[in-house]
Amino acid sequence: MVDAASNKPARAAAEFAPVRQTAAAPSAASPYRLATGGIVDRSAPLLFSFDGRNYGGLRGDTLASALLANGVRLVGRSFKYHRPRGILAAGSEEPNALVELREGARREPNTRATVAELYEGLAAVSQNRWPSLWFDCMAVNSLFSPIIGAGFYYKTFMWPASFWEKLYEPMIRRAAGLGRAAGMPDPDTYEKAFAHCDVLVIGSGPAGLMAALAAGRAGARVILCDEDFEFGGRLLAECRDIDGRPCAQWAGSLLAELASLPEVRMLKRTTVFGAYDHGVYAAIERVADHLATPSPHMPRQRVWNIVAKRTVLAAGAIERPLVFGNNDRPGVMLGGAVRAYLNRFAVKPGTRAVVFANNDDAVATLLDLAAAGISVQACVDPRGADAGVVRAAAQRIGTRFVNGAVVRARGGHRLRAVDVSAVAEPWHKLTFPCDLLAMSGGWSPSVHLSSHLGGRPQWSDALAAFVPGPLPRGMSVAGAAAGEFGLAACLAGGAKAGAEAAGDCGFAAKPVAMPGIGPEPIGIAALWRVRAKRGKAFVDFQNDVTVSDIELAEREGFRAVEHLKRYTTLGMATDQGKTANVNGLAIMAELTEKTIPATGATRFRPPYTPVAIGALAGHHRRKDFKPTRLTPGHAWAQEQGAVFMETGLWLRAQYFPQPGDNSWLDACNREVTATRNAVGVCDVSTLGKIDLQGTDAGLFLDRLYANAMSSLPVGRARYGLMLREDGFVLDDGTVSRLAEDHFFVTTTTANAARVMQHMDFCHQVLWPDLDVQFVSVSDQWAQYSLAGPKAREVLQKLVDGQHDISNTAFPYMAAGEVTVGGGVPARLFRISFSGELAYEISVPARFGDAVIRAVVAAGAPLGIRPYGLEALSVMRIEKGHVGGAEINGQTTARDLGLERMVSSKKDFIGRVMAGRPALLAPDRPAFVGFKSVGDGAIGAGAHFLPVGAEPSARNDEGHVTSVAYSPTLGHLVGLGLLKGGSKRLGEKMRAYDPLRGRDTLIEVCSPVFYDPEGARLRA
Amino acid sequence: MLLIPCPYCGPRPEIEFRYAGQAHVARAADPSALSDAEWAQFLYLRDNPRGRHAERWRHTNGCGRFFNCIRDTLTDKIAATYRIGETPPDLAAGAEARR
Amino acid sequence: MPDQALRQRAPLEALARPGRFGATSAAAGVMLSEIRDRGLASVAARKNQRAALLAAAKSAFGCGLPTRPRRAFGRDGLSFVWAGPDQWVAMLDHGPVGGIEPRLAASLKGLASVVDQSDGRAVVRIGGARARAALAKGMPIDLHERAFTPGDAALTFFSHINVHIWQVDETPTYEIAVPRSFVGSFWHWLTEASAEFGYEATGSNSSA
Amino acid sequence: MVLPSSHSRAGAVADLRYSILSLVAQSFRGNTAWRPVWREPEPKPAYDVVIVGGGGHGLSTAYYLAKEHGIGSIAVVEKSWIGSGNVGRNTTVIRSNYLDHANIPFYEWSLKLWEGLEQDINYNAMVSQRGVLMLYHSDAQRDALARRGNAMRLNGVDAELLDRDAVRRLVPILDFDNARFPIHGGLLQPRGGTVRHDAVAWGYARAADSRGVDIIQNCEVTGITVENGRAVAVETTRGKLHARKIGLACAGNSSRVAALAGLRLPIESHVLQAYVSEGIKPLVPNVITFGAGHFYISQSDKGGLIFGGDIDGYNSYAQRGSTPMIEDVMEGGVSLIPTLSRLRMLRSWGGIMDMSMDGSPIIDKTPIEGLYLNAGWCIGGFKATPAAGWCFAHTIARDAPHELNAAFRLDRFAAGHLIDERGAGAQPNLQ
Repeated sequence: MVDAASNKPARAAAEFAPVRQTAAAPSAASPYRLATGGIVDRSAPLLFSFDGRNYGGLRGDTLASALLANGVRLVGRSFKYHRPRGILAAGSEEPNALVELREGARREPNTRATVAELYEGLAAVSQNRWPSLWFDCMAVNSLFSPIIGAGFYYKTFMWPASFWEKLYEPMIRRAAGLGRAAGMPDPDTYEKAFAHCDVLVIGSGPAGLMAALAAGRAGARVILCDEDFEFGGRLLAECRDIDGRPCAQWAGSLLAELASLPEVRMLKRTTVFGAYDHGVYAAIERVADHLATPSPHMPRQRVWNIVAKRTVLAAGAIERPLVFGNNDRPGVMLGGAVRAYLNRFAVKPGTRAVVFANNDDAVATLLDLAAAGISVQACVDPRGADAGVVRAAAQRIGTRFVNGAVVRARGGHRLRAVDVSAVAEPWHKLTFPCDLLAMSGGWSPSVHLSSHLGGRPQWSDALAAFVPGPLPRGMSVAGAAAGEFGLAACLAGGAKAGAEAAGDCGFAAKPVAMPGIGPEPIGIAALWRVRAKRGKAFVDFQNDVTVSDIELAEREGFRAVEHLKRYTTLGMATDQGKTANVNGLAIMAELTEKTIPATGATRFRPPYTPVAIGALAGHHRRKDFKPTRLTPGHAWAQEQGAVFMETGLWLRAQYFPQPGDNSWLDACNREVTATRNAVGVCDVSTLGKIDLQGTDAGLFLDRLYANAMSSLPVGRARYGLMLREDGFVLDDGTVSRLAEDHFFVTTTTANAARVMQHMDFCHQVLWPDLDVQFVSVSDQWAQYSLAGPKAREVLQKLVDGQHDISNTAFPYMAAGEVTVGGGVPARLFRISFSGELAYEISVPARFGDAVIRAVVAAGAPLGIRPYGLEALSVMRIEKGHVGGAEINGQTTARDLGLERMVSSKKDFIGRVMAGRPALLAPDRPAFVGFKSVGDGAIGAGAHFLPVGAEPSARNDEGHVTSVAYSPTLGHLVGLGLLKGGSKRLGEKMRAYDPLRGRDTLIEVCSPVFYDPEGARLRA
Repeated sequence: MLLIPCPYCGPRPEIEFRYAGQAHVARAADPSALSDAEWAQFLYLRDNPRGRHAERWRHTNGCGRFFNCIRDTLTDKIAATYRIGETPPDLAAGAEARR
Repeated sequence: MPDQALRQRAPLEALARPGRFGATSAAAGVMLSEIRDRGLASVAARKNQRAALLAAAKSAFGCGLPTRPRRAFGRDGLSFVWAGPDQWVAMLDHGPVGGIEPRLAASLKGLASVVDQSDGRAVVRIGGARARAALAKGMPIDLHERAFTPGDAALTFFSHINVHIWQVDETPTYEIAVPRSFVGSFWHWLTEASAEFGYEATGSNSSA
Repeated sequence: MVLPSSHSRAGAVADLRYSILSLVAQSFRGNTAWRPVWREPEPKPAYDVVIVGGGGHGLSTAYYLAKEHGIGSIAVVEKSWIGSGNVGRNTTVIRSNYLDHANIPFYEWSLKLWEGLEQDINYNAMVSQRGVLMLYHSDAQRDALARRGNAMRLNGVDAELLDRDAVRRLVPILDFDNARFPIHGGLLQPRGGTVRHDAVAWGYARAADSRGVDIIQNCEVTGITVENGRAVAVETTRGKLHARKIGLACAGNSSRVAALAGLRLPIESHVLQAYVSEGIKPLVPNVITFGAGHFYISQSDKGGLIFGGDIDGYNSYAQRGSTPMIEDVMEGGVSLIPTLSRLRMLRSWGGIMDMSMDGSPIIDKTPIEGLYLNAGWCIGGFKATPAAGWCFAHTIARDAPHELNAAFRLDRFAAGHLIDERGAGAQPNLQ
């Protein structure tokens, strides 16, 4: 907020500081630290380092205030010209004072010294300079500034083309960028949390405090957020009286009451960085950034998703710099920042000052400087008669008032003097030696969050500032953020907004008594730039955008505000132009001789200030990126030393290595051979499982599957093929009928969720009238596949005696309910993926572990082996079953040689579209098998080319989908999609795989390599 | 983040839902009677208004139900949500979902 | 068949180690346990049978089936939680875990489809002064006492996992049903969320 | 096909050729001689061709109409400022690593045009061929990428299949040791890379302007006049512009503008977000696509990391994003590159994507004579900018598609000739 004249002299700060005061600690003994005042804790000295040098500060300091307290003025280098830079501001709008904070894996580049809370042992280094901050070679860029102005790179570096990647770009990239990433994994943890409230109050200055109080007293659920590590906003930085008490003290008592209200939650160090739809706000809480390392069990930062019925935006305002020659010299500082350093941090930002302002804010600056014993050399104000209160204040402290403007700052690494041109005698230049220039170009309300949903800020000539335009639903704006400049206006506006917000949520608020405030002039006359002959006049400090860059942009036609931004990079730096946008826009308006509103208004996008990417990721990183699904048999598989692989969210056994294996292939071959010759067992619990009931269940399945299901007899299972409505294959699986009105469906592991979604859609949206109910039972049942000639033998040892599972009683494709292990309910399905005599047995998941152990125990004498996905895949390829590589969303039933499964007697999802010309085109690649001719290697993803044809897209006839070495047949077996498909059996083709440097001769054959007549699975 | 009023569960954050395309696109009773052009209309051609849009959502991470929603595609303001099979409410009458 | 009977394993048996974890400063802010002796079943009304089903349930179990997200209690440890329109999760305290389906099916034949889910869900109980704060770290719904009270239920998610939650008492205590295959990740995230407040894990807990 | 020649006729205004020499020369004259990069003409009542949409596609179409087809009177009408749409709101990636034979030659031609662009239009768009790497995390993904890479090779496009160690040598900062979905390798297209997006719009605008094209900003199309089956004029907020031919290049607004002529399109408009980090010293050497989540990233020459993920997933014309996708993208980012965790997201924005039902574009005539459509670019429109303009110009000038865009037909959906790279079908209309 903007604060103005106090007609009392600043009082001894000890009176009002909420924090306990003690004698100055030795480490804080510095000519720049005031002996009293401020809300720093002189009993808590802290050691820190900057560029390797050690300094002392106090608890309650920011890195910036601590550096100033140690007389450090030069803290950084600018982006392009590497100009020496100091501290401009005292808050998150700081464009200059960026440092690399912390070391090693915790290094954080581009951290603003003005918001970095000081802690014991803090280590920071300056960035973007070489070899040192004091002597930076890259500063030569300044000499070339006429050549390397705005957008110069669009006009050169074009010849020769090949030099861009080799020479120009590496050069530019090394020079660009600011700080350095740690380059190591972040050791800290992060959280995301949800919060809900009636009223969210953003900002805890006078307006925010009153809003929170009004709403809180009314009983509403209130969340009060402030980005600072102390509540109070400008009340902490100003030297004003409220109800006859110092404003910081007054704030302290309000905070005490707020803290006592049970439904008020106060979040300090918390920046609300984004406004989203429907009253949702995103905030970042810096839980542990004020500590060397987070405390145990605490995250470093926490992202809040706040759902608020109403919001009061009380984010205050940001002071604008004045634009004149060399206005970036270290020691040139915003007036409000000067007061913050004096009043809050008890730090003198300089010893000899000049004040330069176009508004009455200068009054407070003058008085506070004088009170701190800093000699003010001059007070410069472009306004004549309107500057009365400023002139008076200058007189009161015995400072010369000059009606004019600072045209140029002198000095290099720090400010030495300013040249002033007076209105009265412009030909005669005045020079005032000083090491501090306190400037104010007026204040810009922090309208950012009000425009995140698209509302354009509106220009106010009276305030010379943008105020909020159309607001997001549920948001109101109070205090300086609303352009209500002046303490009294802020307090009143806040109280009103808080009461109204609570009222909208059904909580009647009693009016809050308004405290007494002295008079406060807030006059301003816009001054967008001082026409300076010499010295760069910076508009965007961080991106080194000067007035001449804006002039060039205008000259070249980049006049739309977004063109201006993008061409000059004005407002694109890490500070998002908080101090630059309005000046830049106004200067463009002057150049184009348009009004500011006609020139445009920058809309803001989240985040308000940059947010750590790790905080937005929260807990979900490394192994916790996504949840992990485990089968009931997982622990058992681990004990067997299984190697697991990720399939969707599941972990599944890939193979079971044994000592002496040379590779996974040995294990895979062993598992296949054991299964083919004796018996193997595989955990298939990951299959999607759906329980369907209802009198129309059969009819429903008929409409879902390409083949008929209503005709399925009770006690039998059937393979099913599901199409998408557009005619392509969605999934395959099995359907078993447990009773007239009761079915059990399995889907592939990969498509389980998609199929469930599809079934829900078909039932809820397409055919709600059907009497069918279904629910996923994927997690209810542990399921194992027992395959191999001895599978029945093993099973007979498990299944309770009364169940006859002989081949006659329980033939191929039988399905039924049995009990195992003495009464444990189980379901048995005689279905085979491997081509062997095989069963799938499912048991309630709590028995899953016991049953797999029992199976292996029972099978041990028969040579049972557990097998994993590799063996499973080899056997399905040997058997010519389609899998995920063939059902890839681009293949039809016809492509896959499954047309015989497609019913012509009924309608079903996908039937009509499957008959469209393009899906029946004879040259569509269709499903075939192939063998290698000779012993060349082949990989899936190779393309089929005719022998002797030159490799080209024109000659591409399909591709290899699956390949495996068949230990059963002793050679490679493969599946693929080939134009012409089965019509080309016996043809020789090339499997062309340039990526892997292979080109192998193959022979097309039937995809069924093993037991084509299917005798084994019926055995 | 949108807060979408599920007709069964009440307002929930967008993250619990999945968009399911334009609402009130009826599947023909006798699909084989449709021409290719009509099928293209049904499957592929969509209203894509800048403004009020009748669309389907599914409360995937909730009750699992599909439902209809009338939302402004520019402002994201949700005018109403209603169950599958129900006719769109008369918005002129100002029927409006909570937030 | 090997002689010893098949051993049952509860979803969290290997994970939920009893003890005091996380911040140790004050009293544990969160209490965590797994309920292992409760039977679960999904109940879905048959087409056009809702009214008859509600009546049948009333007479057979002594409670109406909730028609909004609530939990209703019937006789002999039976309760029903709303799980979507015309759908409920029936729960039977003290098991036998597998015994719920036949019991329901008998009384609801033709009126509802009943499917045993006793093994498909793990039920975790979370209570304590900071339970809400811990759950807020992954659950988007408002659990404030003004918004969510004992008996209220919701289908929502925690971190990336779909859950079914209902409130048991004002402590507050909640029960959360989680798909069994996800329970390891769920427990990991829940305990990390609770660590800040200090949590007490008691392995298993009786369902009533 | 040959690269467009780099000769450039003396232009209407921006006649000052860009080079280091002109930069130096101008600097001595106080940089006062630079002229507007494009004129701001008043709309004329009639043109040979009016292009609707002053984005990358519209401006490149106008440029190639003038340069390749010698069409004299061309206007580009833009409702806002040029480049205000997706050309100014994307993640700047260029590549031709596609799977389908209908797509690869088109995107490869685009890449070839990128390679010669700066010399052609005398504007440095910072075409940076730093390589595009698609990661795989399973054998199945590897095989799918092998199929894709081999398809690229068959089209004469560069592609390399890298194993885990090769990826590690190339980008050591990825998470190779603690990942939920471990990196198994990647498919690299060395010639892929990035381009300074805004510069593409400005460069084409300057080059088109210098060939006499009228670029008319703040000129919104409010109607399309159709007389007995033929489009004859566009009505705009700045008056009626008659045209022998009208080309639509409106990206996310295609459905709305086409509706002015009574056309209904197989397109939905969705928001795609993008994000940029604070500027840092070089960290990410090339363009990287995560295979186990929605995340891709590159680093701009200014030092900002530019990254993005999936579309928000519902119809929207709001050029802003929502939080669930932000969090999803950041989760993917930190999981792929752990050191991102302590870097900060500086800015996020949303573009409106014209999502076609099969994920592939449309460059075609329409049922209305004289009306041509360039749309359906989904999330891939930027990389296509030169070829889309080149092919669209050809289609408009010759009244027939070039072989490169022959497959991008508007009527393919009815016949089933889909170009479905992902095999996902017409999401979200299939459940």
